[in-house]
Parts: sequence; structure tokens; C-alpha cells
Amino acid sequence: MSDATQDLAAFRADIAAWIGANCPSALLGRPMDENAIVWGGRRWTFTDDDQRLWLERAIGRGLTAPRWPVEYGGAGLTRAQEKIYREEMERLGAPPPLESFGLWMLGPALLEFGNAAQKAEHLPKITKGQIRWCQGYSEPGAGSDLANVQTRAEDMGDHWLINGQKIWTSYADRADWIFALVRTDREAPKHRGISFLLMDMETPGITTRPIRLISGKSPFCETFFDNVKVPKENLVGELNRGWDIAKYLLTHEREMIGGGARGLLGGRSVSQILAAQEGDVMADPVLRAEAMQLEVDALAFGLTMDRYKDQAEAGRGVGNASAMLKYYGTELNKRRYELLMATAGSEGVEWDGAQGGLAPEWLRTKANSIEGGTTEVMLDIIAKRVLEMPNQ
Amino acid sequence: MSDATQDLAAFRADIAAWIGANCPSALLGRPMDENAIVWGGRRWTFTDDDQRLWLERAIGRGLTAPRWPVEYGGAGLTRAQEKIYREEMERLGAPPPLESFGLWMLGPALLEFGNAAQKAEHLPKITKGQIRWCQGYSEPGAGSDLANVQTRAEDMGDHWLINGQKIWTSYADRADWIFALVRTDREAPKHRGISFLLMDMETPGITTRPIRLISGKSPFCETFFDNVKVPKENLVGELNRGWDIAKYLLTHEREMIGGGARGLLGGRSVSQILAAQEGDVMADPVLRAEAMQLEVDALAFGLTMDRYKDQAEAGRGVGNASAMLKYYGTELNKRRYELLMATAGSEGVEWDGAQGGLAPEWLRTKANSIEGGTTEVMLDIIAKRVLEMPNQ
Amino acid sequence: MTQSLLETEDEVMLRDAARGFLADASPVSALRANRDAGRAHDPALWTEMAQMGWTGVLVPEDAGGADMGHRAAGILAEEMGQVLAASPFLSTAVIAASVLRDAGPRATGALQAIATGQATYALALDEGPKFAPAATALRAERQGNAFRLSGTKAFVADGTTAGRILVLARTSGAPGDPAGLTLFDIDANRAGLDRQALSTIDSRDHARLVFDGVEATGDDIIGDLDNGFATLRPGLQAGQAALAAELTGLAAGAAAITLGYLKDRRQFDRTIGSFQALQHRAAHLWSEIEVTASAIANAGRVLDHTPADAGLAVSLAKARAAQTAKLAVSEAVQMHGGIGMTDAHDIGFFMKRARVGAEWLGDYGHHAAVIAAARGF
Amino acid sequence: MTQSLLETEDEVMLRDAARGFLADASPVSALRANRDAGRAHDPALWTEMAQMGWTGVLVPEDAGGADMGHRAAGILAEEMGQVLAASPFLSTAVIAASVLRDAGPRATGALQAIATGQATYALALDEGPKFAPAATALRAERQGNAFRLSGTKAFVADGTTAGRILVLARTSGAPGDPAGLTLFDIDANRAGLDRQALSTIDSRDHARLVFDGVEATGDDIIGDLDNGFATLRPGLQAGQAALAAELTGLAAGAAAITLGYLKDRRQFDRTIGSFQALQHRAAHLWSEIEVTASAIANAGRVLDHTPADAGLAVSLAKARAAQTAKLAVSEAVQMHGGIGMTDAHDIGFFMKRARVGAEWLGDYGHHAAVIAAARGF
Repeated sequence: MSDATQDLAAFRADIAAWIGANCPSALLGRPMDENAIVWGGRRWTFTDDDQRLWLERAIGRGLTAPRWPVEYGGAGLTRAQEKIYREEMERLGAPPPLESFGLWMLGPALLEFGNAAQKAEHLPKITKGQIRWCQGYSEPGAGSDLANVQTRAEDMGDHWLINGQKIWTSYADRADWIFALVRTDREAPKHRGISFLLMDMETPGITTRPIRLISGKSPFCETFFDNVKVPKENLVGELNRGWDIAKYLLTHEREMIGGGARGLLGGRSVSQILAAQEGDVMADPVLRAEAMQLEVDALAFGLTMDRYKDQAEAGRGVGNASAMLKYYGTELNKRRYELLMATAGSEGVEWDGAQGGLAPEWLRTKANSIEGGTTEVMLDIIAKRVLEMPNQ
Repeated sequence: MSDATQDLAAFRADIAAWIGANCPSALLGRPMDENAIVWGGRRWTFTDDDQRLWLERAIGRGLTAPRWPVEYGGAGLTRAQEKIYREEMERLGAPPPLESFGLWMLGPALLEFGNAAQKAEHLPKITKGQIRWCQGYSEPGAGSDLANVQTRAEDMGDHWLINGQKIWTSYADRADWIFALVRTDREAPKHRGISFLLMDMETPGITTRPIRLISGKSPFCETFFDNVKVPKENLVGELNRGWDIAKYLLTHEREMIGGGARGLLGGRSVSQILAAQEGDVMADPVLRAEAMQLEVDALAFGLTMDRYKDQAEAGRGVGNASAMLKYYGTELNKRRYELLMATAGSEGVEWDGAQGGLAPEWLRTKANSIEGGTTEVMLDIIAKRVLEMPNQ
Repeated sequence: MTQSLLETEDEVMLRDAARGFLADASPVSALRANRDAGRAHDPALWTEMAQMGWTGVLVPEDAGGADMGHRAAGILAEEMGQVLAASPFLSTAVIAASVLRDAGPRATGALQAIATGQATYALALDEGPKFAPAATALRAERQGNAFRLSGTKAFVADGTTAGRILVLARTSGAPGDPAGLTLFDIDANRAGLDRQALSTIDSRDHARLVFDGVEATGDDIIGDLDNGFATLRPGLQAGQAALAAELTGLAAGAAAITLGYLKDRRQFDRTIGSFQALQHRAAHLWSEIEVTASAIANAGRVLDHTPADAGLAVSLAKARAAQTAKLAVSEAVQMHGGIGMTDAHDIGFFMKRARVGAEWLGDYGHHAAVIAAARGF
Repeated sequence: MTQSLLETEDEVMLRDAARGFLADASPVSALRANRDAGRAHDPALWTEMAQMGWTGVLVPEDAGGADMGHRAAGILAEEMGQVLAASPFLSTAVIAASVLRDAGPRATGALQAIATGQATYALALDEGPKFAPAATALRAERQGNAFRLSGTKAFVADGTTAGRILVLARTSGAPGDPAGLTLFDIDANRAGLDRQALSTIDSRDHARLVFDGVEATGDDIIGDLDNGFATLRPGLQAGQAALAAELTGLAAGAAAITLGYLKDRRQFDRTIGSFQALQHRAAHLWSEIEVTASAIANAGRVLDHTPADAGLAVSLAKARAAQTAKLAVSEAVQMHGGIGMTDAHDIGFFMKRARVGAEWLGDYGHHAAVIAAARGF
């Protein structure tokens, strides 16, 4: 056994012991429904004390952001160590102490594109769960054409003046800050002239309105900017080069959403769910065949996620192939929920019946193949950039 | 009961009696494999005397071309009568006395576009099975772009001079005459400048070469034209307006191929074939579900063919919806043969095993969605012409 | 196949009239308004349907009905599906009317009440999450001349609003046995019957019905004792065919809205309907709807002309319709993109109703199995 | 999941070397030449494979093998699939070698003969049209110390050319019983064995083997009497995994040829690869191949590291590979249009081999059922 392998084995034993000693036992193995997620932020209230305790302890060890530098509240782990940490968390059934768009999206962007002051100001508040972020990319009418940014930021000398509207801002009504794409040059070609800006949601002129979805829930908002004054130093990266940051984050988001296809079920496999169904719906050869095919594809996709993770951890990027993960993972998740609804029969069509929240979850999956780049855009990316097929 | 209905009932009784009295009993219910088809032509040899007798009797009553005028050797039936004739033929298990591209394609074109002399010359030889026709549309390199006709016909005053090459000419090596699209104006836009020409295959300068297919069979040929002299009167319709005739025939062909999806199996349904399979392959839920789904779709498609036939018989055209019949019917037929191969297991992969000619038939179905307009072209037609979706 | 699947002139006129009426009287916005008001359907719409003769579409003329037949009922259901019009049409005018018209002169009054729009019915059948009439366990215990009904019906369409309940109960045998069932026709307000409204995704009236010793007499029995499955069959088949028609109309409605959107909406500086990948998918969807429409027409024709042999035709219609509606609403929501996910847009209503319709009266697998059995495999 | 699915440096080198060698030594044109010459495969190619150590890929080093493991065997099979290279690699170097390496010191000579390329094997297993080892009916009747084998093996890959036959025979019990089977290793020229060549669509060597009292002794038995199913399992799983790898390589090969065609071919005045509907289908196909490649890599890793638990991983690989190859060749032929239907074009060879590979050693349904059982439903 090499030294490196020995070190990792030691790390695994160490981190498993730490999780075991620090994660409140009531949290272990608890189903990961919506109420179990800790988002943090100024207005956050914990469901119970165990959640608070677990977050505090994780912050103490930097484990809300395992791979971030220690100076920003991370744990400074290597890729290999982070993988082991996540494996042990999953094995022990410990929930993530904190989830946030700050951890997933803004943090990586700041680490790559932010200046020293921005990192020092924002990253620690993310790792400590003090500030909850939301994302302001899409605009009404733009759809898949994300670079069609109309929200304007005018340079007023000592500040930016923002006017416009964003849509699909996740939980903007509960977020403290927003990172957004704004147009800073209206003369430049579409993909130029966009900048990446940070704004406190409490700034005068920012209002939000939740969007009610077909599932009855409102995880997204419309967010309006009416003469909003933003300090000049809130610009991330170069002026008019915000699209570079957006592309970086889009690839990042795709991998996350594609991978989330497994996560959304809280780790339960199709087979486990079927086993829990009432009656023998699997006696229907149509449903049985669909379940078998889904299980085959889901297992193979899970291995593919593992393979791409290994590739990323080996320092080789995933690049445009992330479009495949996003495409395949979200379509698979839609199939999964169609099957679950079909096996649940009439119980599945109740908002609050014996199958609990199945119907809203099913409807929610329909957005999987739209948000973060539609299935159609993913297939375009694979065709054009991976397969290098010609334009007309 | 109305007079018309009474007349039809009498016609049904009459035609059934005639079929019963005239079709040799050895032919009734015989499987419609390739050897059972009577194509006719100068070089035709019957498999047996019953075939010859049945053809002669059918010719005597005009039933090789039921709806053609009596003067050309048809029976002059109405649409409703023809439908009854076909129903009774099917019910009694009587085989078509004659099949040919002359009956299916050239005849309808001549009846619509030909002049009196052309009809008098060619139609009787078709209905009597004396002349076998083939079709010269496609050219190498043109693919789905049928209007990309390069074979040239030069006006030499007293004759046309033909030079060029056709491909996918069905049974050209056994045909007596060919009807072909030729370019008569090289300056005009692509769809103009094409004419519709008839040629005797024995004319000097015409040669054919069979194309071997992946099924090992050669139903198609390449046909070469090297300074072929053709009489001026062999032009059908207007000069340079041959594309109108081609379009007319393409719609006609599509309906035929789409409908052939049922006919290709000689009337046997999937369920009958499955019932004849060795062992209980239907115990496999994947194959069972596929068989169920195929049966559902095939039954519904059969009803759709009936509905469109009724519509055509009611004097309302089918128009561009024929693209749907062609698309759906051929894709269905491919699914059917994929299922049959899967249920046949290793017996299916022999060229000449216990499943007989299944493998070549399966491979042959792969051309269904290519010939007569590809699936992609059919979907384009539906999108553009039926749904009126915009061009870019 | 002897009956033409083409629509007769009368049928074309009926369809046009229905489309015109429903566009005004019950657009999708009416469903939204009903939902927001916590109302399963609008009694005024039902009154208008009665005035047009729709409630009596399957009621014999001597009971005051229009007796237009199953193909006509299917056309009405298709048009209702196009705009998601909510009413007790299927439960009452199709299912109950089909059962009662075979029940002899005693049922004339009930049929009259349906034709006039005064009576509404619900069919209390399934006790588990899947369609399974033979699994009926709800017992009707004989007590002298009367029966006491006890048990639970899990999912009853129109169950909270209907004035009368057709309930399939076990009078002998054990659950799983298709024999030993009896069909009762009882007042919905009878003592011991608890009707619990379910909150379902299609915003229509569905209920759990708990029978706690509900009293019934021999007069409440439709058809023969212990032979309720056979009594119910014409109603079930009529309901399955009409529900299939509704789903096909729903698919066509969702496809039409989507096609309009594809032609309007611009992105990347072009109309999104000009993207070939979307064109091919739209063309495929149109083909599926077209093929399913044939199965719908056929089911209506067979029920009208040779009802004894309708099993295959009805199951074919329901199987195809469930599958086609699922495809249509999936494509519709996906092609609308984000806006299709919002409650403010109508398209989500189509997706939710399609799911309920796919389950009610037998899912795809149930009907495909009927077809396979009929075809000998 | 502890083993990384990424290829090691050695594996990348092996793949590159195999690709280079096969492109020269066995392009698709070689398969065509073999077929036209009425030859199932080219012995010279086999000799070269032996010289490169491929025939010994699963033979232990002490028997003269390279012992590179199952992942390596899969990489070789994938590369063979890419160009449809025909050889007894699967039957001999994978299946027979995997069986024999567990058979103790007695088998060392046989393994040596495989590693040097001198011995070739065929596995005589299926007696009906579907993979069903337990259904084995071919009997080995005991006569003193000897056995007499009688019966028919319906579909034996490499059956006419192999020098030796591994035959699964029933020594007790009845057909359907997985117990009571015994695995024999006999010379292919033994008296009473009639090998009838089958003409199959993939132009490879397949045969019907008729055993008419073929004599065998206890020395010919591999493993234990009546326990042949267990003896065969490592060979079957290794063969299934390698066949899955071949099919995945075949899918990738067909997709690559098609992609090249789409980029070259012009129609309607544009490159057909610029049509978005074809782009989306090509992208979908690429995604499926990519996902299947993970299952292939995983099966190799599991067989190398935890072979006792390989059932799920192997069936996952075979199920995915059969499905993916079917999609790939269907799309390939359709996208080629007419030219793809001609024997003169190579793409048809891919379609034919994919069909045989989908059936051999268990079809999609067989392996999906194994997975469902392993996953508890």
C-alpha cells in the first residue's frame, strides 16, 4: 500500500469517526425531504436543535465547503479526500449540514474569478450559512437564449444603476443576496457586454414575487430592479466579460443537476420504491418491463456519474460532456417519476394522499429538463461541440 | 335499405360467387411469400398452371385493375365496389391475380396525365400482364432530394437522346419498360425542367446491374443510359412539368407502402406469429410488453388505414397526410420485425434456419423507412405542409 | 370492419356545435376559475348541456333522451377534452345512462332525470389504487329483505357532488371473484354514507366513500343479484370509450396550444417552430393523435353497432388514448419551456388531467392485457 | 464502488495498440473477404493475436499467459467490435480460459495451449433458440467409467472450427433443473460428434452439434460431476462481459462511420449532418454509448476484483450493450439511407453482428430479469 493510499485510509477512518461523534443521531438516515434541508441565511430558522448543532459542528471543521481553502471557512480537502468524506456521509446516513447556491454556484465563481476583497467578504458568510444567495440569470422572453440579457447596469460614476427584471430566481423571496448577469454594453455583440454583479436583496428598488408552479409550489420568483444603486466594487471579474463566468457556472450547474437525478429521490432506488408499493403492480408486464428498463439505465447512469467524477477528480475536466450528464440524468428522472405515478395509480393523483408528496415531486421533475439548459440545448451542445457536427 | 346499399349487397354476392367459381382452390389461403406473386411481363414464367388460369380469368373480367375503365382492360368498378371486391378476396383467401408497378404507379399516372394514344397503347398491356414496368426516379448521390435529376434528355428533333444513370430501379433486370424522370431543361430551377418519359428496356444503350442488398437479395438495380434514342411521343404530360406527375405518384406510393406494412406479413398478425413461436418467449416481460404495445399500435394503425381509405373512397383526398401513413406504417413494420427476430432468438439469425426467410425479411424492412421518401422527409412534410410550421 | 370510421354529416355538425359552445361556455379558464373557487364543476354548465340534449346523449327517446349513440358521446367527450371542460358527463350521461337503459322499465324515471339534467351519478367501484372490479370487497350483507353495505370505495369520480351512487358490492364469493357482485343504485344522502372529498391534481370532484351499514333494498338493485359485473359492463365500456375520447381531445388540445406557441415564440433570433428537431417531434405527436383518433372512432362505432363484441375496440381506444395523452402533455410542457411549468399558463392543467384520465377505468397495462388476451397471447 | 472506472495508463496503451493493430490486420473489409471466401475467420489473425499475448489475456502467468484481466479482455473485445474483427477470441481466450483457470493443475496444459494460440474452443450450451443453461437436455449416460453423450446443441459459436468443445451435459435430474449438469472438455473430432455449419447473418462460425453416443471419461470432466453449472459460471460471466464489450465497440464503430457520413454527405444543398433532427439523434446515440461504456468498464473491474459478486455488473453490461448496439445500427442504417441497405457498404455488417450478439449468452430480457431479481423486484 502506497503512502498516499495509507493516508487516505487513515483519513477515511478519521472522518467517519468524526461524523459518528458529531452528527446528532436523530439526523442519521432521516429522509431527505424538503423540510430536512438547511439553507441558512439571515432569516433562517432551524426545524430543530439537532440541525443547528450539526451545522455549527460542521462549520467548526470547515465541512460545509470541504474543498474550499481553510481561510474562507473551508476544510481544504483534496479531491480524493472530499470523495471519501461524501462516501462516508452517505454510508452513515448523515445529511449535508448546509446546502446553498452560495456553496454550489457563487463560491466556485468567486474562487475562480473574484478578487481578494470579494473572496474575503463573501466566502466566509457562505460557509457559515450566514448569507443565502440566489441566482439572477434568466429574463422573461429569453428562454434558452440566456445571453439575451436586457437588464441594464449603467455606470453612474460612483455606482451602478440597475433596471430590469429577472425570472426563475430560485427562492429569491428568501435570499439575502443575488448574483446576476446584467448588460453593461448595449452596443456590443450579444455575448459581450454582459457583466456579473452582486447585489444585496435589501437594496432599495429590488422586489420579488413568487411564481406559482404547476406543482402548486413556488420555489422560483420574478425579481424586479427599479433604479437600484449598486456599489462599483460589486462587479466580479472583468467588465463586459460576465458571460465567461456564466458559462463556467452553467457547466458546473449541469453536472450538479444531472447528478441530482439520483439525489432527488433521497438515495432510494427504483427497486426500493417498487418494493414498498401496495399490491402487485409489478404483475403488469408493461409496468414491470418499464421498471426493469429504468433500473438498467439508472444503474448504468450512476456508474457514468462515478466515472465522470473520477475523471474530474483526476484533474481532467468533463467539459461539454456535462451536457450529456444533464440531459441523461434529467430525462431519466422524469421517466422514474412517470413510473412511480403509474405504479401509485389513483393514490398518486392526490395532492396529499397515501403517496404523500409524490404528485408535486412528479410535476417538479418536468422542470428538470428545462432549467439549467433545456434538453434541446444539451443535445445541441453535444452535437456541435462534442461531435463537431456542422452548422447549416 | 337504400337502392345503392341493395346494389352493393348484390355486387358482393355476385363477386364472391365469381371468385369462388374461378379462383383455383389450390391458390386459396396459400401464404403470400415472394414466390406466390405474379408480376407478368414478356419473360414471365408462372410457378404453376393455377396461377396462369387465375390470371386469365381475372383478365377476362377486368379484375386485374378493378377501377380502370373497361376499354383499357379494367372492370370499371366504383370505389365502393372495389372495396367490396378486395374484402371478398381477402375473406376467401384469394391471391391478387397480378401485381405490378404498371398497375400501382404508371397506370394511375397515365390515366391522369397521359394522352389518348398512350393510354390505348400501354394500359391494356398492363392489365393483361404483358408488359412489366419499372420506375426510374432516384439517381446516385441524390438520395432524398429526388428533384436533383441529372439524367439528361436532349431534344434531337425526331427523338430524345438520353444519357445518365438511375438507381433503386426495382426489378429493372426483369422489367420490359421503364418510366423515368429526365432533365429536359438544365437552366430552369431544380423542380422545373424535369420531364416524365417512357422507355422500352430493349432500346440499345440501356443496361442494368442488380444491387446486392444487406439481405443478400437484389430486388433493385442500377440502370445506365448511354446515348439511348427514345421516340418523341414517349413523353407523358407537358414538357418540363414531369415533377407534377412525380409528386402525384409519390403521394400514391406513400399510401401504398404505408399500407403495405400490414400486407408484407401476408395478413398474419403479430399475435398469430407469436402464438406459433416455439417455447414461451412471452414469459419475458420485456418481450411481452413490446408485443402488447406493438399489437395496440398495429390495430390502431390498421383502423387508420381503413379510415383514410374510406376518406379517399368518399372522394376526399388524403393529401399530405399520406406522409403520416408512410411514416407510421413503415416504422411499425420495422418494430414488428425487430420483435419477431427477438422472439426467434438464435433461430432467427440463420439465413435459412427453422424460421425460414425471417432474417432477410427483417433486413428488408430497414429499407421501408428509406424508399419512397425517408422517415425524415415524411416528418418534414407533416411539419411543413400539414402543421404549417415555419421555415427558418 | 364494415362501419365507416368517417364522421357522418350529423356528427360533423355535432362536433362543430360542441366546439363552438364549449369555447364560450367552458374554456380552460373556467376550469381554473372553478379550481380557484374550490368548486369541482359549474352546475350552470351542466344545465346548459342538458338543454342541448347532451345529458341524454345515451338516453332512449322514449325516456326523453336524444339517443345519439356512443360515437356521438365520444365526439362530445373529445370536445370537452380539448378545453378540459369539467362536468359529471362521463359518470352520469355515459356510464349511468348506459347501465340504466338496460335495466328495464323500472329505470325509465331515472333515465328521464338524467336527460333533463336533474340527476347526477357517481360510480363507486375501485377500492384500491388500480382499476380492479373483481377485487371488490365492500360487502352488502342481507338482513331480511334489506341489505347493509359496509366498506370503502377509494376513488370515486364525481363522488362528492353526485346525487346518486352506483355502487358495486359483494353479495357472495370472495374478493377476486368476478361473480357474486351486485350493483346498487342508491341516494347519495343515505344514512351511513360518508363522502370524503379528495384533493386531486385535476381539480375535479373525486371522493373516498365510506359505507358504514348503509341500508339498501332489493328495489335498489340494478340487474340481477350476484350478477353485477355483467350489469355494469355496458356502462364500464361506454365510460372507458368516452374517457378515451376525452383524453384524445385533451391530447389534440395540448398539441394545438403547443403548435401555436412554437409558431409564435422566438428565440435565438428565429421562431422556435422552425427548429427541425421540434418539427419532427411535433409531426410525430400529430401522427400519434391521428392514429389514436381512429381507435376512438372505431370504439364508438362498435359500441353502437355490435356492443356485445366491444371489449377489444374499447380497450384499444383507452390504451392508445392514455399513451397519446401522456406523450402530448410531456411534449407540450417541454416545448413550452419555463412558462409551461407555471400555474399561470394553462398547459399544466392538461398534464394533470391526463394523468388522472390515464388511471381511471383501467390504465394502459390493463387494457393492453385485455387486447393481448383477445388476440390470443 | 471503490475501483475507479477510468482506464489506467496500461489500459490506454493496450487500447491504442489494439486499435492500431486491428485497423491494419482486420478492418471490416477483412470480414467481407472472409465471408466472400466462405471462411469464418482468418487463422493468421489468430496467430498474430497469440503473439501479442491476447489469447493469453486471461491465462495465468505460470501457464504462459499475460494474465491481464477482464477489464483488459473487455478493451480488446471493444476494439474488435469497432471493426468487427472475427476470431475465436471470446470462445477460447475468454470463456474457455476463465473456466480452465479454476480447474486446477490438470488444466495447465490446456491453458498453455490457449496462450500459445494452438488450442481453440467452442462452448456447446444452448439447445433451443434462447439462452437457457438449466434447460440442458443433452444426456451424458454413465457406462462403467465412461460416459456416452447424446443430444443436440442448437447454436454453438465457433462450433465448426474449434479444436475442442466445452459441452454442458445432463448427468442427473431433468431439463429445467440447474443441478445435475456436468461440464466436459472433449476433442472436437471425437467419434459420434457431427458438426453442422449454420449459415448465419454475421458470417461467423456457428454450428449445430449433434452428439450421437460420443464417448467421454471422467478425465474429460471439468470441475465436479453434477456441478457443471457452477463450474461454467466464471466462463459464462467472462464471456457475457466481453461480448457486451464487443457490442459496445460495435455501437461506437457504427456511430463513428455514421457521423463521418453525416459530415460528408450533402443533400438539398447542405451537409446532412447540419440538420438539427439528425444532430439530436446523433447526440442521443452518443449519450447512450457513453453510458453503456461505464457499465462495460464496471463489469471488467468487478470481475477482476470481486468476481463472486459479478452477476449484477455483468448482466448490466450485457443488457445495456445489446440495447445500445441495436439503437446504433438502426440509426446508422437509417441515416445512411439507400446506400446503407447495399451489401457494398460496410454498415450492414454491423447490423447483422449486433443481432447475433444481442442473442448470444442471454438477450436483453434475460439480463434485465437478473438485474431486477438482484435489486429485489
